[in-house]
Amino acid sequence: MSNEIMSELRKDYIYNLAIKEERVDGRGFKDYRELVIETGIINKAEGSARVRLGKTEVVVGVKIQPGTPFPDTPDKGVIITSLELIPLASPEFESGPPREDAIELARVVDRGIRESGSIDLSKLCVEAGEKVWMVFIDVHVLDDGGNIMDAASLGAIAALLTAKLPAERYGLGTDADLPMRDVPVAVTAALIGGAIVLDPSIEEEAVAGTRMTVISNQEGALSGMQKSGTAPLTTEQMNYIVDIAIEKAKEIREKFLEI
Amino acid sequence: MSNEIMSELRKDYIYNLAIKEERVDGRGFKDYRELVIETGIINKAEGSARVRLGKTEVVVGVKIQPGTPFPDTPDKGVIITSLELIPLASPEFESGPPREDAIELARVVDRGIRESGSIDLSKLCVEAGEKVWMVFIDVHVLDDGGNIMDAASLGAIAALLTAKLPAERYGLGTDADLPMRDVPVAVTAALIGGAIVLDPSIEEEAVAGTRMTVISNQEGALSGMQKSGTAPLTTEQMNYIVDIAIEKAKEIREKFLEI
Amino acid sequence: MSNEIMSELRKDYIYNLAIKEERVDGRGFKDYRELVIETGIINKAEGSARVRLGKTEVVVGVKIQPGTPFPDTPDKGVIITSLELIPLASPEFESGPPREDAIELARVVDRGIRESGSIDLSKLCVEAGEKVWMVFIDVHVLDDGGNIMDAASLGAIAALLTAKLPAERYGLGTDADLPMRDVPVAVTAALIGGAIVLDPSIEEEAVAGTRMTVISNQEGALSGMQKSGTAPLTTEQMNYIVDIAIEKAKEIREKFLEI
Amino acid sequence: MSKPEKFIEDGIRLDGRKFDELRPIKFEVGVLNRADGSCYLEMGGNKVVAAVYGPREVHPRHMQKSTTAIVRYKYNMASFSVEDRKRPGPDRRSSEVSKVSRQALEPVIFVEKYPRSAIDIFVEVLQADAGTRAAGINAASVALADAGIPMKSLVSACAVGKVDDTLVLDLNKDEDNYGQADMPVAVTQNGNITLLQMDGHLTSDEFKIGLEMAKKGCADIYQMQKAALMAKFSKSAEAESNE
Amino acid sequence: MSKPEKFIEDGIRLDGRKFDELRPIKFEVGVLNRADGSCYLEMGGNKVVAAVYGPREVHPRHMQKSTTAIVRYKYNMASFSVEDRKRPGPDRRSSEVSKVSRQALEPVIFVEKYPRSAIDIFVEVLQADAGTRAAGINAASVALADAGIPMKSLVSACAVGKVDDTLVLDLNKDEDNYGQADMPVAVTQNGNITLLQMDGHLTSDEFKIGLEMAKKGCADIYQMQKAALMAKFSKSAEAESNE
Amino acid sequence: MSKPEKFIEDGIRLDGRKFDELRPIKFEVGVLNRADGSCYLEMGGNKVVAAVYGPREVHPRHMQKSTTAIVRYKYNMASFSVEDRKRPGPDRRSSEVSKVSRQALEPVIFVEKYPRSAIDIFVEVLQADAGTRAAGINAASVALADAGIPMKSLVSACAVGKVDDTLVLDLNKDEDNYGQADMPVAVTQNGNITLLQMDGHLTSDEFKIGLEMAKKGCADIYQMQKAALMAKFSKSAEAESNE
Repeated sequence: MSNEIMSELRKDYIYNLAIKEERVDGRGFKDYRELVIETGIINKAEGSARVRLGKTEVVVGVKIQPGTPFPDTPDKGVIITSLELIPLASPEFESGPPREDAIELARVVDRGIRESGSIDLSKLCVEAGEKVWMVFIDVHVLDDGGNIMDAASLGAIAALLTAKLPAERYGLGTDADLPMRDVPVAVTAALIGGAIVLDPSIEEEAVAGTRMTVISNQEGALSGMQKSGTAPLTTEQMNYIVDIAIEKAKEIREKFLEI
Repeated sequence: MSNEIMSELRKDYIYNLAIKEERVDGRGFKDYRELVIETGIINKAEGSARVRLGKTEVVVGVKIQPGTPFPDTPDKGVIITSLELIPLASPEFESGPPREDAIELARVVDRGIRESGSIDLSKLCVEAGEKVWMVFIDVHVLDDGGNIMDAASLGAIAALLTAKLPAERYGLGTDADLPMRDVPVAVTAALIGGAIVLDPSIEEEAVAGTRMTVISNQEGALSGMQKSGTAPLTTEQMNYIVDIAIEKAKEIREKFLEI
Repeated sequence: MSNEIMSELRKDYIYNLAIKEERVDGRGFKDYRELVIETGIINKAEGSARVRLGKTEVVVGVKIQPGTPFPDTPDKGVIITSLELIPLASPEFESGPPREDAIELARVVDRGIRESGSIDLSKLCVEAGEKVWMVFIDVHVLDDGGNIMDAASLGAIAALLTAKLPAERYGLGTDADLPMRDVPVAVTAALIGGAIVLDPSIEEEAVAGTRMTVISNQEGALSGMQKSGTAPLTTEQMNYIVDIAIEKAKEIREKFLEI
Repeated sequence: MSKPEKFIEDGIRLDGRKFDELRPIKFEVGVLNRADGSCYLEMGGNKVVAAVYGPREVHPRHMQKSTTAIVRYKYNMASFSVEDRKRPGPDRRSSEVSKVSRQALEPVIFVEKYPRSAIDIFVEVLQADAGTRAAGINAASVALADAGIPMKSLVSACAVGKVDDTLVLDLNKDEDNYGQADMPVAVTQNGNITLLQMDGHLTSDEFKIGLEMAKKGCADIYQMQKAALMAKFSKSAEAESNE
Repeated sequence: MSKPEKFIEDGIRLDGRKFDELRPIKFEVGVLNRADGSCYLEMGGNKVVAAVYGPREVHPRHMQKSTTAIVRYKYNMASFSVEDRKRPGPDRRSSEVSKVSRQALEPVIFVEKYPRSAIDIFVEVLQADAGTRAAGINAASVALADAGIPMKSLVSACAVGKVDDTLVLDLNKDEDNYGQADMPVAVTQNGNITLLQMDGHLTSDEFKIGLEMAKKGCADIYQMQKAALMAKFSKSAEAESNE
Repeated sequence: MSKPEKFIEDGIRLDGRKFDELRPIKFEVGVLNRADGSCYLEMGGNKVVAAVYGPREVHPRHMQKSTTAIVRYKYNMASFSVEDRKRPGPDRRSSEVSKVSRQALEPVIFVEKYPRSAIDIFVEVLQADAGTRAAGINAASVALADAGIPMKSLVSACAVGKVDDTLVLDLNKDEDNYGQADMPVAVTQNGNITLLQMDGHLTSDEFKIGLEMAKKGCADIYQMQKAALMAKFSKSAEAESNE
């Protein structure tokens, strides 16, 4: 039996499980896979984290150095988020410059951090118009077991929470924590047939018509959303996803108290 | 009957018409298609124009901002002309960086403006060696109905003639017109068999062995020429094209008095 | 008989010759092909050389201009070496950005010059941290008859030895020779079957399992080495190559006394 | 312009609109000759052109799908479309906009009718004034219909946002620059959501109300899209019967 | 060098030439081993090498033409060929020069003899001194013949320009930099024009006279090209008969 | 850190090692789920991950070889792996490292068993501390074995260098930055050399002694590679027998 047929059968199986309110790995619809966050793993980086979410693994490194502010925000620090889907992490990823999917992931991670105001960028100004801190967040995906979005987002926040401004190195005062104000958490739901499941595995992603990422902050308000995929969602589905995502984010945020 | 054969028959038809001194759209050999020039259509641009030449349509936007002069011309403004043949405008254009044809078009439009001295670049100097005005001319081809060269060239001049130096915005005095000194007009002829026609349509371009663009200024002198295509021209043909192009340019230049 | 079979037969022939301690062009194993070095051939370059090594030909141009030093070496000049394998030089080279082989060649030539300390970079400092001389070494391969590595390396040194600092042109004093301290010479051996031959021709390169480049300086010490190719070398072979390469380099260095 | 003190005074926005009012919209169908379908759209200060080519052959070949057409969407901003000249060529933002816009339209196209072929959508923003991705989707949806691509529905898009702690429909440039949230939404004619993105800060309740506002705006745009297509087709039909 | 006060004194140009005189020219045929045909040319201070490969297989395949050979032309300036180091790699200028040069040569090649194949021409400028595109075409034309590519004619090229309101043949670098017009021309041996570009300012009469001057220059170059090829072939023939 | 006055005091290096001592090394086999084989390696301060995919289909097709598998090797440094952030993406250094690393491993792979297929090796450097190419080869060699690729031998790699005129094994970052020579070497288990590069200054005698030191270091690493693979396989076997 060919791989293609196997894979089609597997998809049908997952699809039919969803109808029966079951998942292939036995999880409930709102359950996440095991989540392990380690920080401070790269000592050349100002902040770093390794996130394992089931079979997915990402490493995030944060580098911080002085630079020139953007002309339209002369008194604010700069955040630059990069993510590549390198072929080490999956047989489906290709070499070369980041493509659509990688760019979308990076931009959603970036907006989650930026729009939630989780970093107080005005405190990253050294000299208005001249010198501000540039915060480079680099997400390195090592193993694609599904739901890279949440793993990347969690890794970015974990790395930032433990990052230090290397002020001494640049003769700009004493080292300090990054001015963090909030802990936005991304929660991704997938639509499989009519079922909505959280934290889709790679197998579930292959059958999901659409994914919806909802980023919420510590007050339980929304700081970012992104629909990804071609299947439409009804208003009811959308509202339901927002509700369970906010709830789940609170649960996951607890993890960060341990860091 | 396949498209390829249709298209071959169509080519033969146009070719044979030319022998009979006729054109497929009934024009005389020296006739241009209907020409409509609108200016000031993009209010974010310092100058803009839409040119419709028969079924060809281009939009030209001019952006002007302060910048650093080239080291070898420290007291002169800078003109930078771009043109892309985007796949919106024709099934034959491809995505990606500009190719040969687009680069050639941009460079000929650029030389027509530059070499005719139509802009007094020395008046675009703010502070010698430090700050000059940079004039970005961007040609956006929307519909390729043939003879993009002339449409682009006309659009560029129309946009420049109506452009304003945004001096106030940059705290460099009061807004002013660009220092225009001349109105170069590009006229393109095509060689179809032994016939020479002006303003070739897209169908005529497909059978033309070569195109010859002649840019002339308001004194009736030449300020640029470009042969494009593989068919050779005799000296007689070349001299004839120069004569009719200068004559036709005068006629077209009248259009600009209306702007 | 097809070209492919011819070429296979030719390879076998060369291979079998090597077993009999013979080479297809009659050379001894340690013999170089005829070497002709001309300098000063490009008057727009601050230094230049043409090297003909058998049927291989390279032109090297050295351009020197003031620039900013690297932050970690504020008081040292900068060497930048480029080499492209342009399709003019061989039917096997392709257009486009330099590939692996070209990058490797450029980096080995560069390291030979840099690591041997052949240029006293501290004498190329104009003003520490602000302005130093940038030395651009561009290797232009015109004909690939084999062993581009040694030809490029010889060409680079010849061009440097005859280069002038264009100080007057930049108002930085009087023109002077480059501060050269050593004449590193690259010698490349190829492993054909069990035989080790120097200066492989293009035909020999096609059958060689590996090439070993050894760069040595005027004291007879090593200033760079690079193994290139997949066939392993034994320690004995490696030590033998080092010995004969140092010996041969002395012989070749004599050539430079003639410049 | 720097941040205004107030965006809404006596229930009226700075540009004179009510909180749930769209900017003026004008569709022109079939404006290009070479494209199989096209649409020019002005939506507030946005000026966009959409062109559709296809179904047609796929290049490069390995992108073909054996059972459906592939849909490609290229969103591009002209360098002169914004206040500060934009560097020509694709960037990360246009790449993301192209992706979500494609996914906003793909579900309404009968892609299974054209295996091994491509449906190419090109959107050029000639003038930008907040909401260009919604404008692009609105124009592209009409251009697809103009090209005769079989579709289950039109797709209509607009954004809802928050300024002065108030939800407002179809943000203009200043409301977008200085506002508290921006949420572009695209829906089918049945109100199913094919695109939803959100930047900024919204409570869960604000989100739900905002989504209804956006859907209402989309429903109005849908009427305009339909009217523009009807006008084009009746004109064509007339032209034909006069021949 | 800054702009000289006068370019022509007593009918003599700054480099000692008369107004209608070419710079010294030297052709060497068959200078490369790997290429199928090659030519080294010095034309004034220009030093160029042209190589021809083909007819040969086309990569990538989709560029093949079923009824003719494709002709490709790549013009490149070495980074050290000019006063201020040129960044290596193609730029907009070299792209345009490559295109017009290809079109200058293509009409004389019997492309229909080699369907589905490619004829590749590479021109490297080692030293530049105004007129490099003409030099490249002259060398490439000879390299094509050296490669045994069947041709209807050689192609010869040179520029005419204007300095001090006077038409002059074959501009040198200063005349090009500070002159009033530059017009490179390429012609077949029958005088048919396969390349013509013009920058600057010429009256219609000046154009006509200038074109004749350029054609005259090309005719002289044609003689040198022919002589260089004859010398090469007679040498080869001699070598063969001695074997 | 600026250059230390002395690198070796009383025969002991600044990090406490003897001249011929390797840094601490830790291998973890099979750390990734998607890859066919993988290995995580810490070697001093270096942290690298290697993944192997294959034998698998070759894209693009024209890279296929009809009689053997092609081996591809991509070495990449994470932007955060070094003190000053590295620009993401390939550069000239990583291109050269990839090439020599591929050639270090290719001779031990039975490539003739898998005509028309590809064996892809990816090495990511998460933290760099001198000797990353050797670390990458050590990890890649184990990852190849973990992927079940038939091999004649493992390949082991380490560098020898010179500081304070003394040969030392396995340079750390400061010894590399301020040292007099750096020579990475890779050998098969029989001691045949598959990679050798040298930068800096060595006499011919130093070279010969250094090469022996490096081979001794490689032999020690080989034992660790073998042990790590044994541990993985016995664990897998145990897991299987427990099922």
